[in-house]
Parts: sequence; C-alpha cells; structure tokens
Amino acid sequence: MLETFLVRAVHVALHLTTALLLPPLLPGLIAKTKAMVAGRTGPPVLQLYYDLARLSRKRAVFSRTTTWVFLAGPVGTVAAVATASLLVPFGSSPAPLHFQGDAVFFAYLFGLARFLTVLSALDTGSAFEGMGAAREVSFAVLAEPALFLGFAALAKSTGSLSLSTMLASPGFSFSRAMAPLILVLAGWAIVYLAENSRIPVDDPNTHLELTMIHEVMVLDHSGRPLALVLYGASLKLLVLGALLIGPLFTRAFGGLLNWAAFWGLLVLLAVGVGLVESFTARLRMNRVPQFLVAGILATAFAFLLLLV
Amino acid sequence: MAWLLIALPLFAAAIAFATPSPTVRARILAVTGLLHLGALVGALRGWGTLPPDAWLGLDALGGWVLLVVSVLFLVCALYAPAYLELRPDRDHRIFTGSLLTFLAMASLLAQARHPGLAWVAMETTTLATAPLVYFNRNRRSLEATWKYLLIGSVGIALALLGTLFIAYAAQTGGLSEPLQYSRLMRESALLSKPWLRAGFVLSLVGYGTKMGIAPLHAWKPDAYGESPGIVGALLAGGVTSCAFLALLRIYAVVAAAGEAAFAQELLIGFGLLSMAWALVFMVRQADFKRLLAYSSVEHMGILVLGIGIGGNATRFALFHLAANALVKSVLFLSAGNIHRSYASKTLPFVTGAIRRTPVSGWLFLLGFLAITGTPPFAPFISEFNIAAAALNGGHVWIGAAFLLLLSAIFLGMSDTVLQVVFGTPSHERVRTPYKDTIATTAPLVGALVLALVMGLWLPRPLQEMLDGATRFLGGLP
Amino acid sequence: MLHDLLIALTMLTNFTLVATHRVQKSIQVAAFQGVLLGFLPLSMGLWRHTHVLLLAAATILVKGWLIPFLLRRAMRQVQIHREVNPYISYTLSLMLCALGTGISLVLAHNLPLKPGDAHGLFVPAALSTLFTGFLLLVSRRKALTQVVGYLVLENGIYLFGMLLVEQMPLLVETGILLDLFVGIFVMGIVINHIRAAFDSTDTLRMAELKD
Amino acid sequence: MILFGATLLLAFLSGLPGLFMKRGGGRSAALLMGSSAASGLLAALQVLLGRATGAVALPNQRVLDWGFLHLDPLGAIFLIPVCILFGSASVYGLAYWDDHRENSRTVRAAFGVLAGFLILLTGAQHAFTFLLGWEGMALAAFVLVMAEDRDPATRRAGYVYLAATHTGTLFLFSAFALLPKAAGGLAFGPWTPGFASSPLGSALFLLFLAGFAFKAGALPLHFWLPPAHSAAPSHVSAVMSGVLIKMGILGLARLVAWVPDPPIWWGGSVTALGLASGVLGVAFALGQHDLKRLLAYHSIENIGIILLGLGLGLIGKHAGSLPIQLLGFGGALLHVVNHALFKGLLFLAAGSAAKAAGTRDLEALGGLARRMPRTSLAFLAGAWAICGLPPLNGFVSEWMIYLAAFQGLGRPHALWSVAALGALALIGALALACFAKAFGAAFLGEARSPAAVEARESPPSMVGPMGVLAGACAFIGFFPVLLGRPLDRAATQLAGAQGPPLAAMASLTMLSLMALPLLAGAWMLVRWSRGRSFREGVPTWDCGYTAPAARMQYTASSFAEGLMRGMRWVLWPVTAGGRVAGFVPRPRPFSSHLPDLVLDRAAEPGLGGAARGLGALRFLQAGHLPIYLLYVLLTLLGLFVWMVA
Repeated sequence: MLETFLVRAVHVALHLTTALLLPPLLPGLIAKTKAMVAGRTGPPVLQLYYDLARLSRKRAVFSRTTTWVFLAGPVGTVAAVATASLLVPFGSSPAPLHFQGDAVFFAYLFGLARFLTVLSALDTGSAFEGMGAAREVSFAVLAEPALFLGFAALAKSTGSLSLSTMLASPGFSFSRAMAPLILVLAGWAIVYLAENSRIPVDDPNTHLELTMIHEVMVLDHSGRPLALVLYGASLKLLVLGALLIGPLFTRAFGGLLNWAAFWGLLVLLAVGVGLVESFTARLRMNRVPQFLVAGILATAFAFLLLLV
Repeated sequence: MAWLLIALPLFAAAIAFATPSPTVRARILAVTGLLHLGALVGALRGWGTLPPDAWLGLDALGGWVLLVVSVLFLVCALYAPAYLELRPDRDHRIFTGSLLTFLAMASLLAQARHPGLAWVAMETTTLATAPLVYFNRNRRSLEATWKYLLIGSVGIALALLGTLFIAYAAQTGGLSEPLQYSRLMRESALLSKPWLRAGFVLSLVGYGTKMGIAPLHAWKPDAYGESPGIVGALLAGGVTSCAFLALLRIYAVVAAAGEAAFAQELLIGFGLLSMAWALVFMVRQADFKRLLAYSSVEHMGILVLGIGIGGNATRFALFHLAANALVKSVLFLSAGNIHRSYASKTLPFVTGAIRRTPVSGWLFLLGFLAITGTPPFAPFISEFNIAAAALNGGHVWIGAAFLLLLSAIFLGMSDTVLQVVFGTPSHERVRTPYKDTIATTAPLVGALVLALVMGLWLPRPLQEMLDGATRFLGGLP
Repeated sequence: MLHDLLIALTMLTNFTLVATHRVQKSIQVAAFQGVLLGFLPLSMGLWRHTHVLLLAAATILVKGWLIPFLLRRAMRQVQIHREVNPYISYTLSLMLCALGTGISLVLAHNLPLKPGDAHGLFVPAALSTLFTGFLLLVSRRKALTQVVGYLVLENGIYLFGMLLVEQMPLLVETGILLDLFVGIFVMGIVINHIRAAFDSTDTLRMAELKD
Repeated sequence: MILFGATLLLAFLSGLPGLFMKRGGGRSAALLMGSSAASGLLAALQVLLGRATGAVALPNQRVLDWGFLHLDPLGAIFLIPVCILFGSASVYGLAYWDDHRENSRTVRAAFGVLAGFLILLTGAQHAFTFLLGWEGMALAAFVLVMAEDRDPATRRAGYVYLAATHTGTLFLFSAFALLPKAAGGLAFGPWTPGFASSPLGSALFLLFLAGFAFKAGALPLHFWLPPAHSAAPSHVSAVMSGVLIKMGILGLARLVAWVPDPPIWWGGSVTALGLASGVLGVAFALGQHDLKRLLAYHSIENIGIILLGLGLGLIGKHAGSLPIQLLGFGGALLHVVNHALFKGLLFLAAGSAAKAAGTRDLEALGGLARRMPRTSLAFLAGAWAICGLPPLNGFVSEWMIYLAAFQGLGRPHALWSVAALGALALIGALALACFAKAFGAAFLGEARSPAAVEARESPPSMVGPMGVLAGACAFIGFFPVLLGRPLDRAATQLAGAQGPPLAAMASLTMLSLMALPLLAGAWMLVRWSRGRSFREGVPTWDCGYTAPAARMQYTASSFAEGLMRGMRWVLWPVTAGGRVAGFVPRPRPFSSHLPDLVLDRAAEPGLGGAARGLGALRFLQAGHLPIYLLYVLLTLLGLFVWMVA
C-alpha cells in the first residue's frame, strides 16, 4: 500500500518536474536541428533558459491602451497549459490527475489559453496584433474538430474518455485499430504544427509582421510577461507532444525506463519538428486551411474505419 | 314575457322618435339596453319549458343568440351617448329609432318559432339597419347603403323562396300549416327531400348573404367601412348573428330530416371559401375598418365551418358566435374612436394610435389579438376546439386548411394593425379634438373583460343552454 | 286552366322586361306582372278562402298600383327615362333570359311536385321570373331599373308562394307584402339621395368603395 | 404550492402599483419582482430537493376545460433561471429604462406579466394552461420588443416576432388538438406505448417540434430572434434570450418525458436541428456588427447545443441506454440554466455599454474596458462562460453533452454521436473567435468614435445585477457537484427511469478540483510578473509606425473576415465597394453585411411575393354592384347545379 503510494509519488514528482523544467529545451533542440541541417552552428540548445532568466530580470513596458487583460494573456496561457499538463500521461505513466472525460477538459484548457492570448493581443489596439489574433482564431476553428475527432476515434477503440487510458493503453495490441491509430496520429501531427505555430502553418522566426500569426500577437510584451509567453509556447510543445508520443509506446515500460523512453521520444519529436521545418516551405496563408482540413479528414476517416 | 322583449324596444323607439332633446334620446338607448337585458335574463329561465306549438318563445338556441345580441346592444348603447355627443351636427332621431327597432326585430327573430315569421323579422332588420349605414350622409356612405340595401334585399328574397320551398316540402309530405320549427323537426321523415335540399340551398344563399359569407359578402366591407363604429359593431355582431340563427333553424330541420351530411358539405365549403376570400383582402389592407369587415367575413366563415364539421365543433361555433360578437364590438368601437381622432381610417395617415388615443389604441390591439385566437380570450377556446374537432373527427385536411388560413390571416391582419397602433403619429395630420374618455372606452373595456372571462369560465346555466342549443342543431327539437 | 294562361303571360312579360329600353315601360310591365300575380290565386279556384281574397286584393293594390306609383314618382324626380348602355346588350339579354327559362325547366324537373298537384308550370315560371329579375339587376346600370329587377325577382318568389297560398298564415303573407313595400319605398328614397349626391343614378359611378 | 402561487402572483402584479404611482414605480416593481424571485427559487429548490408538493386544479367544466398547475422537477429547473434573471433584470431596468421614458410604466407592467406567464408555463400541466402561458408570454414579450416603437426597425422586428410566434403557436394548436389521441386527454401525461411510432405519432412529433423550435429559435425557424433581441431594451433581451426561448426547450423536454419509446429518427432530427442551429448560429454571429444582434445569434447557437443534448438523450432513450440519456438530458437542462445566466449577463453588459456609448455598432465602440471596468469585466465573464471555457459554468454543461456523445460512440447510431462531437468542437472554436472579436472590438483597444470616448461606468443598480449573474456563473462553474442531485431528478423525469448519479458519471467533483491549479497558477504568475517594476503610458508598438490612430485598429469585420470568407458558400455575405485601382488609389468605401439566410432571403421575399399574388385577386372586389349581384346569382346557380349533379 505504502509502497505503491511512494512509487506513485515518485512518478508524479517526475511528471511535474518534466512539465516544469523540460519545455524550454524543446525550442532549443528544434533550432539546433534546423541550424545543423542548414549547416550553421546555431544558438545553444539551452538558449531559451538563458532568455527566460534574462527576461525575468527586465522591466516590463505596458502600452497606454492596455488594461489588465493584457497581462491575462501570458499568465492565462501558462496557467492553462500547465494545468493541462497535469492531465496528459507522459509515456505510459498515467497523469497525476485523470478522470472520465478529462480529454475534453484538456482541449478546452488550450481553448482558454488561446482566448486569453487573443484578447491580450487585441488589448493593444495594434493593427498587426489584431491581424494575428484573427488568424489564430480562424485556424483554430479547423484544428479543434481534428483534435476532437481523434479523441472520438481513440475513445471508440479503447472505450475510455480519459487521456491516461486512451493514450497509454496500447492501441497496437489489436491490429484492427492499427490503421486508424496511424491516421489519428497523422491528423494530430498537423494539429501539433498548427497549435505550436510551426512551419508550414506559421514561421516563428519570420521577420515580416504581415505574415506572422503567433509572433505578431505578442509583439507588445516585454519583461516577465514576455518570459511567460516564451515559456508558455515551449510548454505547449511539450504537452501536446505528449499527446503524440503516448500512443507510440507499444507496451508499458516499468518505472524509470518509461521516463527515459519518454524523454527520448520527446527529443526525437523536437528533432522531427526541426527537420520538418528545414525541409518544407511555409504555406501561403490561404492554403493553410486546406492543410488543416487534411487533419480533420484523417481523424474523421480514422473514426469511420473503426465503425466498419 | 315574449312580447315584452319585442314591445319594449319598439315602445322606446317611439318615445325616442318623439323626444326633442338629443341628450335624453341618447340616454333612452342605454336605459332600453339595460331593461332589455334584464327582461331577457328573466325570460331565459324558462327556455326549457317552451310548448312545442307556440308561435313565439325562447328556446336554448334563440335564447343564446338573443343574449349575445342583447349584451352587444347594451355595450353599444352605453357607448352611444358619448359618441352621439361627438357628432352634434347629425340629427339622430332616425338613428336611435333604427337601433331600437333592430333590437325589437332581433327579439322577434330569436323567439319566432315559425320560418315565415323569422323571415319577416330578418327582412325588417335589413330595412331597419339601412338608415344606420347612411348615418354619415355623404357620397361614400350613400353608395354603401345602396349596396347594402340591394344585395341584402336580394339575398333575403332568396331566403324567402327557400322558406317557401321548405313549406312546400312539408306540404308534399302531407303536413299542413302551421308549420313551426319543432313540428317540422318532429315530422321530418315526411318532408320531401329534393324540396328540402333546394330550400336549404336557397336559405343558405339568402341568409348567407345577410351573414356575409363569401362570395355573398360584397356589401360588407362597404357598409362596415362607411358607417360609424357603433353601427359596424351592431352589424358585425348583431345582424350577422340574427341571420346565422335563421340559417341554423333551417339547418336543424335539415339535420332532423337526416340530410345533415349534405348541408355540412356546403357549409364547410362556404366556411373555407370565406376565410380564404377574407385573407385575400386583409393582406395589405390600408383601411382598418374594411379590415375589420373582412375579419367579419372570416369569422362568419368560421361559424359555418364549425357547424359543417359538426360534433363538438357545433357547440363551439355557437360559442364563437358570442366570442366574435363581443370582440368585434371592441374592435369596431375602438376603431371608431381612432377614426374620430385622426379623421381618417387609412394607413399612411393613421399611425401611432397608442400615443394619440392610448386606451383605444390598446383596446384595438388587444381586440385584434383576441379575435385572432389568443388565449385566454374567448375566441381562442372556440377556434381551438373547432380545429380539434376537425382534426380528430376525420377532417384532417379541413382542419389543416383552417389552421393555415387562420395563420395567414393573422399575418395579414397584424401588418395593418401594428402599423395603426404603433409608431409615431404623423405631424401633417391635423389633430381633431377627440380624446379618449371614460364614456367612450369603458363599455369597450367591459366587453373585452367579458370576452376574457368567457374564455376562462362560463356559468353553468349558460353551459346548459349551449348544450341544449347543440342538441337542437343535432336535429332534436 | 286560367291560371296556366296567367302564368304563360307572366313568362312573356319577362321577355318584354328584358327587351325594353324605356324605364317607364319597364315599370308598367312590372306592374302588369304584379296584377297578373294578384289574379292568380283567384284563377286557381280559391274563392272560398277569405284570406286569399284579401291577399289578392292587397297584392293588386300594392304591386299594381302603390309600387309603380312610387317608382314613377322616383323616375320623375331623378329625370331618367331611358336605360342607356346596359352592361349586356338587349339581344344577349333576351338570349340569357331564354337560357334562364331553360335552366328553370331543368331545375323544376328535378323537384317533384306534390302528388296530384296540377300546377306544373308554377315552379319553372317562378324560377324563370327569378332569373329574369336577377338578369335585370346584373345587367342594368340605372339604379331605378335595378329596383325594377328586384321587384321582378320578388314577383318570381311570390309566384311560387301561390302554390302555398291556401295554407300560408295571413300574418306571414301580409308581413311579406309589407316588407316588399317598405323595401321599395326605402330604395326610392335612397335613389333620390343618390341623384342629389351623384348628379346621376348611373351605378357605374358608384364604385368608389373598392379594394 | 403556496410558494409557487405567491411567485406567480407577485410577478404578475409587480408592474401594477407602478401604473398608479407618480414616482417610485420602478422600485416597487423591482421589490415585488425580487420577492417573487426569492419565493420562486425556494419553490424550485423544494421541488428539486425532493419535497413533495401539491397541485392546483383549476375548475374543470364541460365547455371550458382549463387544466391544472403543478411544479415538477423539470419545471423547477426552468423556474430557477426565470427567477434569477427576472429578479436581476428588474433591478437593472431601474436605471436602464428609467422613469423618464414615456412608456416606462407599460414596460414595467408588461415585464411583470411576462414573468408571470413564464412562471405559469413552468408549472403548466395541461394543454390549455400551457397555451395560455405560451401566448401570454409571447404577447407580453411583443409589447416589450415594441418598447421603442418610434424606430421603424423596431416595428419591423415586432411584426416579424409576432408573426413568427403566432405561426409557431398554430403548430402547437394543431399538436395539442391531436394530443388526446396520444395521451387520452388534454392533460399532460405519458403516451400510450407504441403510439410514437404510428403515423399520427410522427405527425404529432413534427408539429410539436416545429412549434417548439419556432419559439426556441432553432434554425431555420430562428429568423424572428435576431431582430427582436436587438430591438428590445437590453434587460428585456436578457430575459427573452435567457428564459423566453427556453420555453421551447421546456416544451420539447415535456414531449420527451411523455414518450416511453421514441423512434430513432426523433432523436436524429432533434440532433440534426441542433447541429444546424449550433454551427450556423455561431457562424452568423461572427458576421454581425451589432453587438446585440451578435448575442442574439449566439442564442441560436446555444439552443443548438441544448438540442444536441436533448437529441443525444433521445437517441439514448431509443437505444435504452440510461447513461447517455442522463448525461444528454442533464447536460441540456444544465445548459438551459447556464445559458440563461451568462447570456443574461452578456445582454445586461452589452446594454450597459451601448447605453454609455450611445451605439451598439461594434465598429464605433472600443476601449470601454478602461472607462467601464466593471461592465467590461462582466462582459468578459459572460464571454468566458459562453465559450465554454473552464472553470465557468458554460463548460460544465457542454462537458456533460460531450460525455453523452462519447458514451454513444460505442453503441449503434454512433454516427450521430461523432457528428455531435465534431459540431461541438467546431462550435466551441467559432464561439471563441466570435467573442474574441466582440469583446476585443467593443472593450479593448482604443475608442473608435467620439461617443465611445465619453462613455462612463453605469450606476451600481446596473452593475450589481451583472455581478449577481456573474457570481452565479462562477458558482456553478466551481461547484457543479451541488447540482448533481437536482439535475438527476429532472433528467430522470425525462428518461423515465432511475440511473447512476450524474455527479459520479460526469466526475463533477473533479471539475472543482481542476479549477484549483488553474486559479492558483494564475494567481502566482500574476504576482510574479508584477514583481518587477514596470513602465506604463507608452504608445503601442506598431512595427515602427510612429503615430498609431484609433482608426488604424483591426476592425471587428476584418477580424471575422477570414472565417467569413471560408464559410461564404453557406452564409452569403454581401459586400460593396472596396475595389482600389491605380498606383496611388483614392479612398474607397467598403461595407460588408450579413443578411439573415431565412428572414432576408426566404421569408420576407416569399411573403412579399405571396402578398403580391393575393393582391392580384383584388379585382374580385372592384366596387360594382351588378358584379356583386352576379356573385349571388352564380353562387345560387352553382349550388343548384351541384345539387342536381
């Protein structure tokens, strides 16, 4: 009894530590991969940690049009995504909190983060930030159903509504669910790129505001709020990444092996994103919806496959 | 008692005609209305005990209709003094006399137990009400009077022929005069069917003309539109009820003879046609008094439709007779007030009545809602039950058509009514000195309240009377 | 068979009425028709009934004299002598009148008479007179001619009433006659008002009230 | 039952003293309405906590068969928002629709009457009582919609509303007329088993569905709703959108409760209706420039969500699955309450903003958050809740409907469930976009018009009621488990059988628990980010542009433009101008407008055409007497011919 509790406590502690400390590593890995593919040295892998430390010492500047809503964006994003991180299993280890239907809660936390980010952008009254906000909400309209249809397919094949069961209970165990699962992961990969503002949907490193989506929304942030924005973005990479990684665990690893595998896959994911960013061009803004619709189609098709 | 009900208004008419003072004369109206209603309530106690061979007397059906007419007359009579005071330029000697004569003739008709006598009463009603239509004494009202008189006379002549046909039907069967209704119904097996049918057809056309069911209603919008509101109320609620009663008497004979199915088919046809015809002219109707006239055509259609459907609908057609009369009086009288205030009764000129004549404006709006079947006003009960009887009684398409027409009529009517009632009064329109007073609105409020109460509660004696009348229309004398 | 003769005459007057141009003449013919009707019960051999006698006298008086008098007076007041431009030409009117008579015969054929009733012509004659009255009402433009039409229509009904004359209560009969008289009287008054108000009794002008 | 009676009476009479008082009529009305609301809440709680209550039978006669009143759990669920909303709206109305208006007395009286009829409806258990409440409610609301009848747009809205509500009532007329065949009488009660599958049962269902969908504003019968809600005074819009349209849902819920064995297509059609209303409602909302019209379209969307819940529950009822039923019905009923609270809140806040800034046009508002901090906080709370974002109440009910849909995945008819899931996700994302636009354009950034610059915060009597509603939203959001038992009772009534408790099935305690890290995290982060000194009052960074002006802000229309373009094949927006040419183009006007698909493109042209068609028959009554007499003759001849033939 006590032993299981202790084991569980260790797992939770590892989960929390991973969620808290690991995220800033991922953007660094992506950047490094891209730099290496392009033959450059690139920034250090830990660059984001340095940035965060520097920003947290800086003074913030607030525009005169802004209100408290301006701060709600970064704060809300981090709070919501951090809460979501409590619901998603890392590897085959169940999440610290899990209950029937937590998948929906998980998705809505991301909605909350988006809502607050967009409002925060609109609070500045800047034309560019409004433009970014409009794009953000528009593309989310297509990303959201893909996410949910994926949940539907997994729920149908596992008979559960909890992320910890849906993702961790190996979908490969019965071959009938194999093809649908791959389709779901493909659809979610598209959602992953869109939600994290990655090429080919958005280019986090662009320098032309007119073509930005996420970056243009946070133009006015500075100091600690900007640190929260950056941290929040990396946290999203990790939490949503866990969604993609979970089903890849073909069987439940015990103990620390699970964590090692998870971290390893996380690194692989970051490298993968870096590779995608290196080898694809960014889509024209009006082509993005088609890309996202492909995600919906993949997940919907996954569900239909489960029906037959 | 039977004679008193007829003689009282006639006597009052004579006095009124002789009275020089206009104020006193107008008051006579109100007093007579009260006395008549009082006498009627007294007389109604005995409706169950009418001897079968009487020439005059109240039975359930006649009593019900006369009660409606008497209440309606009282409402109008209470309204009249204030109204006539607004029209000092008009001598109302004949007007008052005609009103009272109409009441006398309605009393005669309701109590007449013989078809011939009923016809005479009905014809006299036409003649007595013609001067009422001409009250305004201008070209338009003259034209209306002429149409009313001629179409009405032709119609009533046809009703006479119908009455004669039925008498001949009885004669063919070996019956001889006096042929009271009760006797015709008792001996109905002897009546010659072809003559009876032809007689019914003629009576339907004849009395239908007086009722104003389409396409025999053509006088109606003109007469209602050009006469004062008070006359419109009496014509729409009183004269039509009388004509309907005369028709129902014949119908009862036909039903007793086992020909109800034949008659009902006709009645349903006329009912739906009337509603459809009314709809055509209510849509985008700029003249709100003509609108009310077409609404009257519609409701006459509902009445005959109810009889045509039969069963429970018969009872509610009779109920609707009362409901329609009460609400129509509210509508016509408030429309009259609005007309007085704006000196116009057509649309672009009359808007925002709720601001210029608040009470009348509200009454007009509420009356409109009531007449279109809004609970808990009385017309709702009858319209709902007629629809229910149609839908449950195997007339599904008729019920559906009925509801569809009601809905379309509501759409058409509300367009005009809302424009009249709401909005801002036009500044270009001269303001007449008319203002809503207690005297010009209290009788209307009373009638509307009565319609409301009737929708919620009906005293037991009246329920029994309604049941008796329904039995009578089932062909049981 | 005196009554058959009278009825045949009545039907002939119908055609005359339809064909006549002059108002004066149509009033005369209508009055003549009224007198024929007055004599009809007498020709049916109903001398014995007092009320029938009274009725015959009243009919002749009212239809043959009083009403024509009223109409003539109205005609003089409104200065109308000719019916011009009827809605339906006279030839067509005649044909329609004939058609009406035909319809009446068909209808009468469908209405079986009382067994033993020898008055076979009554029903078609009544109906055809009725239709003639209608024809006049529908096709003529002058208010006065329309009143004549109404009178003829009433005559048709009255003609049918003769079948029942034996049994009809006097109260009802007199009521009917009185009503007819008052009706025509009132119409006369209204016509007079019409002339004063419209400068004409052409009903074509009276179409101000419409939708 | 005494409490219910008192609620009814106090509400009906609340406006009455004001009719005769020179001053203070508004206060007396608010006081009476407040006490009515209090006793109504008590009555509802009593019923929902399982205390037995009696019924009142009205005199039953042969001719007039009026039924009886009885507050059951289902009615009580609807009574709660009625009480809360009317109580707070009547206080709000004090300052919003003050005594100086020419028709303030009428509005107050009608407001009380509206409340009374709504309360009556919640307890109606007989066709006539129900129809009485139904029509009374519609007419009182009509009078209220017409409150600003000097404005032609209001008159048009009033006409459309009246026409629509009456048409809907006629469907109910026919349905109730046929009810005795199914339930043996006009009193409400269970249907004979098997009747629902008969042709007559299908007809009855369709009639009921049409009548109730009209009132609820489900697509495509929603067309009266946006004009009426935007024309009415805001406190009236709040109760109309919050509770009046819910009476359509109440009717549907009653229907569901009567039928023991609904065919599958019942649930399917309700779900389909929900899908259409939900998705298109929010899509149309996105294209609106008028703040209140936007909110009105969101009511359609939320009705869609509720219908999804009901439809899923019906499918569950057909399949005999209690969890689906309880989650679907429970979610739908909870969403009824929730939507009433947050939509009421949104309308009150929108009214407060519109009154202060003198316009409801989103393109003329802006920057109100600095000038009206409380109002904007209230609006944000409402927006937060309506988007279904945790931890407010909107999430709880949507979540239950999600769970119902997930439950249905493993069963036959799973396609409906997955369609509902996809739709809910789509609706959620679109609603989020729409409220980001609405809140952003109206309250954030810079004021876009001089009037908006002058806006000042509303008085406490307007802010207070908003606070109450926002508090209620938060309460349900944080402690949903408290609603488990009451919802169980009501949902059980719909399902017709006792099932597992909702609190367990929907892990309602976990929702409260999940709010903790969220709130704690946010609080800590706010503390942390404010821990350093900061500088305020600098201009917004505009990518190097040095003189940003209010006109340069992204407008509400532009914000929605991308999504509108994506959905243009179904929405048919109308744009005019905007084409620029040349190297140095001149200024060009551009306008976009989103006409209602049904009202502006089908109903009005259709009715206009019908009216013109009928107008062509006017020649029938051309005024010529001979023609009229000819009608008599022809009728006679026709009848004779018919008789002989």
